Amino acid sequence: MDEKERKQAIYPISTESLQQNGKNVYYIRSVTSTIFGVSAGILGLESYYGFLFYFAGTAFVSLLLFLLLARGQPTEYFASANDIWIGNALTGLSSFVLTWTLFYGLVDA
Amino acid sequence: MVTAPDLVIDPSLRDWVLFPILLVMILVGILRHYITLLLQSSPKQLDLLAIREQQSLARGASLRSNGKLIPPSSFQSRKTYLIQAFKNGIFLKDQEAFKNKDEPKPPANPLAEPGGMDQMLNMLKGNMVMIVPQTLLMSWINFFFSGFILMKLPFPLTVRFKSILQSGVATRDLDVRWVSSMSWYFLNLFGLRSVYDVILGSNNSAGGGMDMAGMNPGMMGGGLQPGQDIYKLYLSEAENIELTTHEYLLEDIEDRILEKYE
Amino acid sequence: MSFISTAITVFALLLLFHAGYSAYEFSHYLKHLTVNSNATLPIDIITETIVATGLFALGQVLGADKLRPVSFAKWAKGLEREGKSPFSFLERRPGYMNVTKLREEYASTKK
Amino acid sequence: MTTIIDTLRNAHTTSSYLTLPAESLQSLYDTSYKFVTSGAAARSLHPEGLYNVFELHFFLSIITGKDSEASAILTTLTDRFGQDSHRVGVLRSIYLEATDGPVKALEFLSGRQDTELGTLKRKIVILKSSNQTSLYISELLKLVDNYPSDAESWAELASAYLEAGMYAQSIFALHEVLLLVPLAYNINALVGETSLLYASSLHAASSSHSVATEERLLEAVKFFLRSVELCEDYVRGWTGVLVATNRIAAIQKPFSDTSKYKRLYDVARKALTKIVETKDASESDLNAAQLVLKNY
Repeated sequence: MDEKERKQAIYPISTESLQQNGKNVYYIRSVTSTIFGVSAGILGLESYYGFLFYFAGTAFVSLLLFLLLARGQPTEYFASANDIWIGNALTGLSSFVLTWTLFYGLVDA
Repeated sequence: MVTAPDLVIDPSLRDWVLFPILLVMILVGILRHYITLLLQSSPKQLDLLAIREQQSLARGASLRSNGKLIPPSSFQSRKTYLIQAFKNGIFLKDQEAFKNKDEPKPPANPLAEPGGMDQMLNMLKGNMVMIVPQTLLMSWINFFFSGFILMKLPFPLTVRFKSILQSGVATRDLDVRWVSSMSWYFLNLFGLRSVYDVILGSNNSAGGGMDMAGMNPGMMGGGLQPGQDIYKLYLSEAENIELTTHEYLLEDIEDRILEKYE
Repeated sequence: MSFISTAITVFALLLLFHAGYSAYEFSHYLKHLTVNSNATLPIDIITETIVATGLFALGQVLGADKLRPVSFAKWAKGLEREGKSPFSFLERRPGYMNVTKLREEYASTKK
Repeated sequence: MTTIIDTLRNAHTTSSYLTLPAESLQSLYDTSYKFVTSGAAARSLHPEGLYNVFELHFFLSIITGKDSEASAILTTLTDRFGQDSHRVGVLRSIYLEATDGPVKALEFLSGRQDTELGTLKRKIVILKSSNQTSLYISELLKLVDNYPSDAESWAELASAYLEAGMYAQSIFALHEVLLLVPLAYNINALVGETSLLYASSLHAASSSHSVATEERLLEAVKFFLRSVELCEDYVRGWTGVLVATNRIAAIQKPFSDTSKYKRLYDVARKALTKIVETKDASESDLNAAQLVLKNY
């Protein structure tokens, strides 16, 4: 048994918590990206600007998650700090494209 | 500057094609979620000896992984007991067959095992719920809504997508951004996941696909392939246990605590 | 979801709806008045949309369930305080409950 | 709404209804009654969650003596989940046990499939009420032989052994629970408590200090410490450490070096005092901590 394994056995990590937190973040990501798509459609953004808007929005949500949900200490709640910044960043992309297309067409009378 | 006259799409296309497809796809997803819930059959009841046969194997595994949490003497007595029990096959369901184990026997048929049949049926059900509605939807859209342009994508795509996105539209030089109903269907197929998340909660099975494997309880728990010779598994488990050395995790716990709190 | 986060989310959605409708009307007028059809969206609609989007994200994050500590010991402490220990079933053992005794105890304390 | 669901779900998963005082039971019953009869349950829960809430309501009704309500909810459950559902069968046997007596319940249970864990457990429980401890233990042993991965049964076996005064066997069964549920800090503390009892009985039997007694005490400390390691500020663990180290300190001529345990005693005292001062625990835990701090 190596040192890392031993440490893990002494102070175990709650996988349930990890999963629950992951699910939490995933939900927020997918709901917000749907709304980002609506906004991008309303603004009539096209090609690169739309995707830029998505990534800007995602970064904003990451910031909110970092400040409000994790209270500045992502390692308390996630396996690594990256999980809050980069993790799940692309999960909402397909939903974003869907609502973006939809509202892009709807707003254009 | 005079811009080239843009294509103008009839608003009734929006009302009678765009929205219906969206609505139908959302409803189908919700329906699929509930059908999957209904189809989830509880694992078939095994008889008492079969349960014992399977769970005993798990007992060996938990001794190996968590044995460090119990004192050496306690671990040792379990170790001796389990190795003996596994080697003598006392957990085996079919003691008669074990005694005659040197005689050759016909290979087991995986379908004859009740567990195996069940697993296959579950997988089949899962696939059916996935595939049937998709096929129906696609042919529905192909039949009723093909041959015209439905909408404009807000982003350009390469010409390579033309044949897929403008299927049924016989205009050769049309910009790829103008797409047909089928593209709208695909957008929905991939993008509706988060809509389902909002409506059905984040643990739904409306989107099918990704978490399908997790839905089948039979596939997760068992780890036991039907038709496998369980005695061989016992022997290898006995060997694994024998190789396990005991490192008592509580050996120096006093020092750990003192170090942490003093 | 707390009241504040729900309020923010609803307000953001209303704002977004308003912005969307305005944008629709705007493009409607553009087409019918046949003025310069290249005109960009008015700044107030753009601002409204972006503010609504930001507010929505804020509402969602505020309304999200609290995160759980990854360290098992810390998480267990919180559960223990609220009487939600996931292992209490091992000592209460519902499968082996003695229903007659429980009923007698309840009846005797009620009297 | 969500808080009501949370309360009920929590009561179900922790089985708190088995240990609550009468007035809390009554108020919990009122909550679940309102929730179940309002029809909100069917709308806001998935089948599994719905079943759990109904089951909780059944238990609350039967414990608080509302037999007609229990019967009604049992009918609802049977209609919804079918006559053959194992869990509903278990509930029916509990209902029969409470209203018509154990004989009727046993009769009903013997008509059910005998491979279902819940059904087997109920059969054994009815044996227990006939006060035959040795028979009870041997039946439990048969059960854990068939279902070695059911932690609840191992824990029940441990408590049966404990009642019979067979401490070594009780600890053995608890070790098995730990192998299955390695993070169960409460079981770690329980091993500690059982070891303490074991040490007392050994001490009483030999009337002088023995190696065996001392070993039990040292082991008790280890398991109490482990429970504190798994659950920060675990009052039950710290009080255990305090009591056990206090008893080690009282040994006249220890066989091993016990200087470490004096330090552990101080650590435990400090930790408990801090918990009491900052009120960083549930009320019952705080009371327990204060009591132990005063007496040891």
